Amino acid sequence: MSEKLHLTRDSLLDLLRQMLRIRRFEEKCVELYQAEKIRGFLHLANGEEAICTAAMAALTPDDAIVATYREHGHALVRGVSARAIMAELYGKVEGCSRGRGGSMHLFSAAHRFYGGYAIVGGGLPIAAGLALADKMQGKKRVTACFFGEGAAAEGEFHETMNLAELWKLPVLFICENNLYAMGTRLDLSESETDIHAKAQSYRIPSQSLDGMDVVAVDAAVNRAVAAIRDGSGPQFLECKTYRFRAHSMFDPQLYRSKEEVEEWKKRDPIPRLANWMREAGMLHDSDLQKIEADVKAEIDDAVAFAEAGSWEPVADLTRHAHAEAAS
Amino acid sequence: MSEKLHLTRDSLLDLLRQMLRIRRFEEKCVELYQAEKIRGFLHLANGEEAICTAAMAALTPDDAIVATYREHGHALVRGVSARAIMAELYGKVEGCSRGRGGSMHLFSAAHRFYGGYAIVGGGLPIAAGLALADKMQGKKRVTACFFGEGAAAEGEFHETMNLAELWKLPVLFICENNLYAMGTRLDLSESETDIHAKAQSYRIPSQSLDGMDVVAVDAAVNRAVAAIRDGSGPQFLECKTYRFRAHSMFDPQLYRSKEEVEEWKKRDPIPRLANWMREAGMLHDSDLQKIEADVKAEIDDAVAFAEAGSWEPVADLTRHAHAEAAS
Amino acid sequence: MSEFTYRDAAREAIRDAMKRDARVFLMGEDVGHYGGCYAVSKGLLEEFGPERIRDTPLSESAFTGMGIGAAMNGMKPIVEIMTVNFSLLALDQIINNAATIRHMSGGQFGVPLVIRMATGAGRQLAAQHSHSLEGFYAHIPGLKVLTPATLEDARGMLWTALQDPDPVLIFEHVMLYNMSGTLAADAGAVPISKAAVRREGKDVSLITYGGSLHKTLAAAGELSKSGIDAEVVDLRTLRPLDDETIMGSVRKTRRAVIVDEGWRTGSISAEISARIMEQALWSLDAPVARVCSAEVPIPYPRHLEDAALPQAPAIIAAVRGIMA
Amino acid sequence: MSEFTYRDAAREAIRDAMKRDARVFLMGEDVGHYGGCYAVSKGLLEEFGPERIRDTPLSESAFTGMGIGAAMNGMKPIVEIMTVNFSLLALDQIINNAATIRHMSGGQFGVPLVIRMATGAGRQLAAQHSHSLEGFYAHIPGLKVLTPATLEDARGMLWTALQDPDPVLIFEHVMLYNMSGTLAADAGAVPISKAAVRREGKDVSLITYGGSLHKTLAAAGELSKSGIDAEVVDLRTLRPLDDETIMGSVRKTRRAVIVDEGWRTGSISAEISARIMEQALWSLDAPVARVCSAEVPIPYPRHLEDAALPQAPAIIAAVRGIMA
Ligand SMILES: Cc1ncc(C[n+]2csc(CCOP(=O)(O)OP(=O)(O)O)c2C)c(N)n1
Ligand SMILES: Cc1ncc(C[n+]2csc(CCOP(=O)(O)OP(=O)(O)O)c2C)c(N)n1
Ligand SMILES: [Mg+2]
Ligand SMILES: [Mg+2]
Repeated sequence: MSEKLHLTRDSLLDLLRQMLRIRRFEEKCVELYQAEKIRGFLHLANGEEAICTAAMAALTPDDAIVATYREHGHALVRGVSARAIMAELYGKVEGCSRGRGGSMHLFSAAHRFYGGYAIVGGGLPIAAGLALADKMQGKKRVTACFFGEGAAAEGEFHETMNLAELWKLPVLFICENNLYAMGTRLDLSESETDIHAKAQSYRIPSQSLDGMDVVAVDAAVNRAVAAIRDGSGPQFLECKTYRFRAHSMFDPQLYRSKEEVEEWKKRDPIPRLANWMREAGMLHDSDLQKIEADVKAEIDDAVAFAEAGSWEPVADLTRHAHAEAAS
Repeated sequence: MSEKLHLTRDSLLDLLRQMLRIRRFEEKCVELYQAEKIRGFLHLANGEEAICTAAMAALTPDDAIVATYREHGHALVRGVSARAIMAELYGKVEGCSRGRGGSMHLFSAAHRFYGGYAIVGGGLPIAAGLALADKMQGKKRVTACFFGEGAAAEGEFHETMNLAELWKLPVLFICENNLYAMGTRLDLSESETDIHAKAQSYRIPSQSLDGMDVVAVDAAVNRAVAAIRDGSGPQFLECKTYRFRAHSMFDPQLYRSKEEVEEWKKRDPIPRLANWMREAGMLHDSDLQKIEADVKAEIDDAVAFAEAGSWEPVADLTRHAHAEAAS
Repeated sequence: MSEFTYRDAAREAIRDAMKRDARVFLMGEDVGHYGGCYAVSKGLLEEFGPERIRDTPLSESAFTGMGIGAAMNGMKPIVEIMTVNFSLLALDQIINNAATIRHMSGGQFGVPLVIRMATGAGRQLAAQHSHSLEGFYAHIPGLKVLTPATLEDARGMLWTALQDPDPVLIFEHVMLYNMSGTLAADAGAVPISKAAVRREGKDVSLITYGGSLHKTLAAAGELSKSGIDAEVVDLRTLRPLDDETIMGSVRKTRRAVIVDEGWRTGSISAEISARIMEQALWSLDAPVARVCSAEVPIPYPRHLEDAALPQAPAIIAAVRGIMA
Repeated sequence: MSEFTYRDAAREAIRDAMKRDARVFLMGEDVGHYGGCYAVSKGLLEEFGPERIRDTPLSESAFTGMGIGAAMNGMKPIVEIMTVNFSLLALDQIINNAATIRHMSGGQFGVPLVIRMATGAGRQLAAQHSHSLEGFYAHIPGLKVLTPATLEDARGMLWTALQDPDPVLIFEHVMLYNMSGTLAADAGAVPISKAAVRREGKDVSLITYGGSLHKTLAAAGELSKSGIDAEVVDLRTLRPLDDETIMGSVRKTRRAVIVDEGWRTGSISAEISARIMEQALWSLDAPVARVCSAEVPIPYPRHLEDAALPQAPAIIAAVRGIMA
């Protein structure tokens, strides 16, 4: 593992805990989807947990987050409660978007979590706009914008990269490059498959790294965030990762081989960190058991909370299309 | 002047003649606009004539052209008659688009002139599509796509560059970089102002050249077209040029200085070629007088033709929204 | 006769067209290796190869524009935009180019392009994945807009669309893909110029299309139990509208309810109501009523999504409202 | 009172807003150094500087989306999209984001964004530069759509729009920019919730908005010469529509003609006709008529463009048609 330097055992344990929270939370989501408690599209990030986990650790509550439809982990690590997220997946009023958004649209004003966006590439201009507002208001905040490599093909990616650098906006672009956009492999969709080089073509400082190495991501994000706070403009991180599960619950995965998936599973960021900590004598089975137990308790509690949640009355159907008269 | 090699005196004379046709034609357009014979938007290319002139010389009748709203010269040199173009500017049925399109929308099926497009960037995907069809049909044709540097900011530029290279399409992208998009100077709109580098970021073979040097453009286009015909995929040429006149007839030109314009006028491609030919003993005043006389005659004839042209009956208003039942 | 789903019918239509005309090809996101986001094109990559079943990057504007260019140059592209929601990214190409090129060129260039896309709500996909914008597309001169609601039309409209010299949009409602039924072995091209009376009736005309057809037929069935004999008109084509069939039905029943999954304000249902006003006002015994989607982005929870969309009970209530 | 053009009024509205609220800024193509494609923002760069008068690249989708983000984070952006024709490139951001974020977030995040754009035909700009799509925008829940047709509204609607917690679109008709008149020295914010009766009349209601208002008033003047006393209703706001004023006028005059520069099929005129059908059918003495644009991309030649758009003679003919 690279550049562990500034990380203490506690912070490493926390990274491990957070990744496990996401993993277990999403495993529970699969059950609940099969039980038809969760509906619509459900996109899981098994295998990709290191990226949002490390990123959130480097950001402050003052910073802003923009994510995609594959954002359970981002919201969870950002601090949105498992209860509020699970209730949202159930479509209950107690959900973080009052049940209106569902899995693809998690929002939380309290956490400056500006949402999960389900139009690929659609969140990028919004992130740049959030950053523009911070800059115009003289705030030293960073907006972190997460997106998949598939978004790099969209015109909005191009337009946003140019404007972010042209106006030196405090945005951290984090590309979660899991090699596939639904069933389309990167080399079938990009003439230049080096995503981080694309960002450089707009003069944005850019780096490609192993997204399965939470410590490496942590170091890179900390460096990038520091540079952005210094006012030097946007930064771009391409995190190479892999989606262990299907794109969504409807995906037969005809486009990749079981072998390929198994190969990548060997690089699973969670055991990878755990083993490394063990070898370094920083993790004992008891620690892991404790974490797993805490996580299980948290998730069971979240499910109970969601189950007990309430359905918004049909009479309120047209609410939130517009602001409600301040009362 | 660079690489004149394959150019004979006759071909050089023809380049000169073509550039003068465009220049004089557009000067006449200004008069006619002031006389309210031509209406709507009128975009002139004074100063930029070398690019389309050299490009058309390298293309065969089998190749296809896609241009912008600043395309009088492109159509003229491509072979669309001055009569048909002038009649179009008048809005007469005898116009190359039956008067329906006007200055921004010149079309000519007979010349595979696929049109002037007035949504910036909008012609790029169409050019790639024309090329895709040629490739799928095994035709060794080239589609030449002209656009301004302002189009490089549009998402459609990005999407088209990627797809053209990804699918190795036979397109020649010719960027007429005149430094301004309406009143916006390149460095106020692009974080990376080197346009030809943008094309390279998609792995498209790309070159930047002096668009005021018709001989240089001729050489570059010939090289690029040959490469495309060999099946190696798209090529990109950035031709640095300058618009001597206003963006359109409504432009007060607040955004640039008279001095800057005067500086660029010293590089006017027409006297530049003429003087160089004179020095090389390839051009005599009598030649120039002859060309000017021929051009004037052609334009006067075109105006007379347009004047004598007919207005499409109002009863035909809704024609051409859809194909007409083959009769 | 064999058992088919709407999805199968749409796939058969593509296969058949690809086999009959070498100029036809399919281009869109995940139409190949993934098998199509709604599995319509499953197996076609294996059958026809990557030259004719083209997976594209996430570049809706460019590949739609490329479809336009290819159509102008001898090919017959079928562009698949996964869903109408994403077609907003390609709208410039569809409206400013596909719909205008023939006109701008004075009739010289045509765009024989077919664009297929999924439309509609009902799968709890929430606010960004549940639009029904086919009615908006029907506002654009130069376009034709088809909304197959039956297996026959899913199977037969594509070929007819491909023969059209101008751009044709085909909207496949997401809730219809799994609808199954039988399809004649020789099922093939169908005309697209006429609406269809799917149920004869004399008391009221229920005018609808696409995913709402089946809810409307269900409502008509319910109404018959209480002695109300409803006629159900399936518009099939939203542009151009078949005024003759619409007015014929309304003049007969003297009452009409329009069922449209579009948001009520400015939906195609408004145009139909306005045309009835203009062409058949004096035949009416009651105001034309509309059952449309609520004026709110589609919410995720099932109960709210159901409430946001036209449903049989609301259709029945609307009919009773104007029968009174 | 001082002599003003509609353009001046629109500029004054921006200047005033910039001065009163430091959160307000203007962003769009050529709003700065060029002075605005229709000269609306001329001089503002010099007055407010490049931080608040932001020239953007040709990136409609990104700068519109950035306006959304900035609005969600404490600013009050005015995004200028040169013309509605180019707004198609930003439609994904406007419809899928601006209009849905409040709803998708369960009311947590608002988008107090104002988007200004020029709309309409009449300057011989042909098929790609002459759309009137404000009626389509009026179809989208979550948006408000304003169409100032007078100096007072050009001057006063912007401030009101900026106070709105949700996205507001302002459509300025290209043929109005040079319209001149007087404006009270203290002219300021105006309400946007009500339509305005611009001319009182008892025989027929002429319902219109934007660039068509003045043609309609001219027609009303002509009609009065032949003893037909027409009332002219300026909708002012297309979403939400002011049913009360519309129905009030129609119930009084018992006849209505809607004048709308949108293409006839699926234009906002259809929605108004449908609402009259639903809310005032029994008050009608004649079918509601519509005068809209012909179903064709706008042609370049003056005579064909004129023929494609609503004009006073057609309005007069439509009125006579239903007075008979
Ligand atoms: C504009 C748009 N086009 C298509 C889709 C359908 N779609 C949803 S996710 C997806 C793949 C996106 O891939 P990527 O950006 O790599 O993110 P990942 O899913 O791999 O995390 C597609 C095509 C969409 N949501 N938005
Ligand atoms: C999508 C779009 N946005 C804005 C405009 C208005 N407009 C017309 S030309 C132009 C400048 C284009 O500059 P460039 O591409 O460099 O071409 P040039 O005019 O310099 O030849 C603009 C902004 C347009 N026509 N299309
Ligand atoms: Mg991916
Ligand atoms: Mg330029």
